[in-house]
Amino acid sequence: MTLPNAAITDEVVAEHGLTQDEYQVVLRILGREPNLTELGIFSVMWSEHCSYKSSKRWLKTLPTDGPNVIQGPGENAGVIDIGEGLAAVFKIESHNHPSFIEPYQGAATGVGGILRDVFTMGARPIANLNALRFGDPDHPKTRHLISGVVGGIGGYGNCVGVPTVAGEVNFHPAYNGNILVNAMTVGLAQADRIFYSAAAGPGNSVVYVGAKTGRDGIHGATMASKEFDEDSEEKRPTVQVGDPFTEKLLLEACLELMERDCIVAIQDMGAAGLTSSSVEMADKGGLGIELDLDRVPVREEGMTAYEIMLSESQERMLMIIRPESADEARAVFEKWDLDFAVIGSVTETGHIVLKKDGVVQCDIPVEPLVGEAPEYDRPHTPTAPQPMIAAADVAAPKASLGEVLALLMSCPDMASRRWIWEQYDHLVMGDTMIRPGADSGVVRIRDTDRGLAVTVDCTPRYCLADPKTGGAQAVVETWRNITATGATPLAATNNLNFGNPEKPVIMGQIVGCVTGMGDACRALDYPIVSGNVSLYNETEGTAILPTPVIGGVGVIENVNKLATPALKAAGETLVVLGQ
Amino acid sequence: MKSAIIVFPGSNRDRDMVMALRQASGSDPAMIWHKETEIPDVDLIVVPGGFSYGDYLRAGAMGALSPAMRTVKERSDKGVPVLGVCNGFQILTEAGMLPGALMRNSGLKFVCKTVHLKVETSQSLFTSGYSDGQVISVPVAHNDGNYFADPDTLDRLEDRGQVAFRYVAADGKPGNNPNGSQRDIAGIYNETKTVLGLMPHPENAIEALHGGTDGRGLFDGLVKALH
Amino acid sequence: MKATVHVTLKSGVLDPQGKAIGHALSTLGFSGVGEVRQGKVIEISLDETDAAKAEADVKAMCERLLANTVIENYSIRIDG
Amino acid sequence: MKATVHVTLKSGVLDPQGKAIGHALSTLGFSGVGEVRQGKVIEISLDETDAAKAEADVKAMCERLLANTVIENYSIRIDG
Ligand SMILES: Nc1ncnc2c1ncn2[C@@H]1O[C@H](COP(=O)(O)OP(=O)(O)O)[C@@H](O)[C@H]1O
Repeated sequence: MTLPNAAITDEVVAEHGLTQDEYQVVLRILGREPNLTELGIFSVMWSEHCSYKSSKRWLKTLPTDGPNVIQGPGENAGVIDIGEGLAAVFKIESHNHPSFIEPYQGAATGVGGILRDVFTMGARPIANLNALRFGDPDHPKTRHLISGVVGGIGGYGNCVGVPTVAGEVNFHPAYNGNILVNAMTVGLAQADRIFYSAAAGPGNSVVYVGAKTGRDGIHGATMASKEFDEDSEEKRPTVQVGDPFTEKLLLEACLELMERDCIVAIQDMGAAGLTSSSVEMADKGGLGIELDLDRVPVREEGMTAYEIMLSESQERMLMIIRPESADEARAVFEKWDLDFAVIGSVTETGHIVLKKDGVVQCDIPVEPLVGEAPEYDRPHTPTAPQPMIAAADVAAPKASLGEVLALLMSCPDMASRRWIWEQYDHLVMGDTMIRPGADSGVVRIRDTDRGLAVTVDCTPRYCLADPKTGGAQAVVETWRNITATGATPLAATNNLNFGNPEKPVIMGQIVGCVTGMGDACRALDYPIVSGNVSLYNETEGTAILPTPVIGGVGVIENVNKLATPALKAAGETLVVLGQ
Repeated sequence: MKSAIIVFPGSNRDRDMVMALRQASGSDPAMIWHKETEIPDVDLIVVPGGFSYGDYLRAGAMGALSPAMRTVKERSDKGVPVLGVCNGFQILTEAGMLPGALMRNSGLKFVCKTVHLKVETSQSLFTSGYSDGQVISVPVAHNDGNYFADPDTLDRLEDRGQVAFRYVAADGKPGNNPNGSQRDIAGIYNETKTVLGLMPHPENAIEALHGGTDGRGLFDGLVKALH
Repeated sequence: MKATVHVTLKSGVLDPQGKAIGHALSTLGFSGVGEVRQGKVIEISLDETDAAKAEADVKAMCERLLANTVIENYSIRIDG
Repeated sequence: MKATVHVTLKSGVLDPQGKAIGHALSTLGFSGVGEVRQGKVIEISLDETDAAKAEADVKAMCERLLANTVIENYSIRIDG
C-alpha cells in the first residue's frame, strides 16, 4: 500500500492529541506505523469527545435501564416508551467551544447536530430546549455572545420548524472565557419503528446522503495538514456554517425513506464526521466497511483522504441499505434535491478500508480501534465540605421587602427571559400546550390526548459547593418541574460540562456530580438514557463552574388536565407543599 | 369546502394548516408539492408558513418561482380564493399576486408572540366569521414581516378597503406593531378580495389548548362562505 | 466569466439593517457617521464567454430572481 | 466621503444562500451557471474629509462590527 509521504514525528502525534503511550497502542494494533489519514482517524476516535476516556468509568455508574427504556445510552439518542405504541427519542449535546468562537454559527450548528441525532433514529423532532451559560453580564463580550447564541439557536430551529419550548440561562464570571451552549431535542417515533446504527449484511451498500463535504472544521495538526493545504492563502476557519434549509430537507427525506423498507442502519455524521459514523456502524455490527472516497460528494477540489475523513461539514448522514433498494432510496433524496451517493459496502473483514485514487489509504481493524480506546481512572480529589452558614450570620436586608423583591427580580439570573424565547418559534407545529415561561414546556402528541413535558435544569453554584448534592439537585429539579405540570417524569438525559479532568479537583467535581445524579435517578426511578460530555472548559487555567445539565422528559396522559403556574381567579387558596 | 396546500421545500406550518382546515371543514386538504403544476379542483388554495428555500436571498423569492405557483396564479385569476400565511404572504407578494414587499423586522430579530389584530372589515370571504373592527388575538412568528409599499400604493390599499388586518393594542387602539410594518398592516387583500396575505398565524389559535381560539373565525368563515 | 451583481434598496425604502448598523457604529464611539445602507452582492461564475451575452443573461436573472424591483435596484459588472 | 464595504465569506466556508441561489437559477433554466456566492455591501456616509483617515476608520469598523472575521473577508473603497 502506498502511503501519503508525511513523516509521523512525535510532534505530529502530539498535535493529534495522542500521548506517546496511546501512540504505542496504535503501533501495536496496526503492527506498523500509521499514515497520516490513519493517525487522524485514531486521533478522532480516541479524542475525549468520541471515546469518553476520562468519564466513561463514571458514566457506567448511572442507572440507564427501566421498564420504559427502549434504548439507553450508546445510540444516537435515548428512546423511551410513552404509551399508545409511541416512543420519545431525546438527547442533549454541547457546542460550547464553537459558540465562543462564532456564537451564531456555533449555536446554530449545535441545534442542527442534536436534531440529526434524533431524526436519525426515526423520530420527528417535536421540541427543542437549550441550556445556556454566559459570563458576567458586564463583561465586554457577553452581550455579543448572548445575542449571537440566541440568534443562532432561533435561526436554525425556527427554519427547520421545531418549536423551542424551554431552556435556562445563567450568568457567572466563571464562564467569561468559556460559555456553555447545550441543546436538547425531543422527537416522536413509533415504538416499533426505531432505526439503529449497527451495520449488517456484508455486501450491503454504504450510502452518503445530505450536503456535500467541504474542508469544514478539520482539526488536527495544523502543521501536518499544511502539507495538504499549500495553496490556501488564508488560514481556514474552524467554524462550520449551518444550513438549516438543507437540514429540513434531510429530515423530511430521511423520515420519508424510513416509512419504506429500505434502511438497514443509519447514523448521522456528527462532530467527527465520516470517521466516527463509519467506524461506529462497523463496530456495532461487528463487521468491516470499505469506502471509495472518490465517490464522496465534495464541495471543494483536491480534497485528500485525511480531509474527507476528518471534515465536520454539517447536514450529512451515512446509511446502510440493501443494494436492491438503492434506486428507491435515491429517488426520495433526489426529490428533496439532496446528494445521494453509494460510497462503499459492508464487508466481513472487520477492517475499515478506505480507497482514494484507486489506492488503499487506510486499513485499520475496527474492533481494537474502538475496543482499545483509552479509558482512564483519573485521580480525583473530593471537594471539601463547605461549612454551613448560620442564618443568623447573614445580615437582614435593609431595604423593604418590596425593594428586595424588585432587586431579586431584576438580577440577571432571575430576570425575565421573555426577550430570549420570543426570538424562538415556540409555537410551530401547533402542539405547544405550555409555552416557555413555566416550569416545563409541554407539547401535545398529535392525534392523541397525551403530552410530553420537557425541561432542562442545573444550578452550578450548588455543584461547586457540593458536587454530589448539586448533581442530585439538578436531577430533582427537572423531576419537580415535570411533576408541576401534572406529568409523570419518565427518563432524563445529561450534559456534563466541566474543566480539565486531568486536574484532580475537577475530576473530583465530575465524580461527585455523577454520583449524586446517579443516586437521585435511582431514588426516583428516573433512568438516564442519553447524554454528552464536554471537558476542558477552561481559559488560562480557570475552569467553569461544574455544570451537569439535566434534561428531563415526562408524559401526561390527558393534556386537558395540565397544571400551569398562572393564578386562575381571585380568592383561590395558595398552598405550600414540602418542607 | 375542498382545499389544497402548496408545500415548498422548507415549508413548516403546512401541517398546522392541515389541522386547522380539517377542524373547520371536516376534510383533509390536498397537499401539492411545489414541483407539480396540476392542482385539483378546490374551493381554496393555501400557501402556508415556513422558510421556503430557507428564506435565502429574500423570504419567499424562490418559492414564488415554483411551477405550482404558476397554476395558483391561473386559478386565482379565475377567482379561486387564495390564502397566504406568513411565508405564504411573502410568496404571494414576491409572485406579484399582492402589492408591496415584506422586509426584515425593524427590530432585526425573529419575533414569536401573541399579538392583537383589528379585523378591518367582515365583508370578505376570509373575515365573514368576524365582526367589523373586532379585535382578535393570534400569534406571529417571523423574521420578515415588515410590510412595505410606496405611499401611493398604501393610500390605494386603504381607499379600496384592501387592508385586512392591522396590529393594534388589546383595546383596539394603534400600537404594538411587532415588526415596523407600514401603517400597522398585518394583512392585505388583492383588489377583488379573493387573495389574502397575512403575517400572523390564525392556524395556531384554533383550540383552547393553544391558549386562544380567535383564529377559528377565519377558517369557519371561509367554510361557510365557500359552502 | 464572472458577474458581480449589486442589489441595493431603492432610496425612499427604509433600511432597518442599515439603520441598526449606523446606530451600532455610534454606540461603539465612531463619530461622523451619516447614513448607512446595506445591500447584497452576488457573485456568479458563468460559462458564457461573450460579455454582452453574459450581461443580458444576468439582467434576466436579476429581473426574475435576484432583485425585487418593488424595493430594490440592481447593477451588474461583468469581468473576463 | 462615502465608504463602500464589501463583506464576503472566506473561500471554503459554506455559503448556503449562494448554493440555493445557484440552484434556483438552474431550475429557472439559466444554463452555464457555476458557483454563486452571496455577500453584503455596506455603504457609509462619513463626515471625514481625509481619505486615508476615512479608510482607517472604516477598517476599524469592519474589524469591530461590520465583518465577522472568523468566517468573512472584507474590502473597503473610499470615494470622495
Ligand atoms: N434559553 C431559553 N430557551 C427557552 N426558554 C427559556 C430559556 N431560558 C429560560 N427559558 C424559560 O424561561 C423560564 C424561566 O427560566 P428559569 O429562570 O431558568 O426557570 P426555572 O429556574 O424555573 O427552571 C422557563 O420557563 C424556561 O423554560
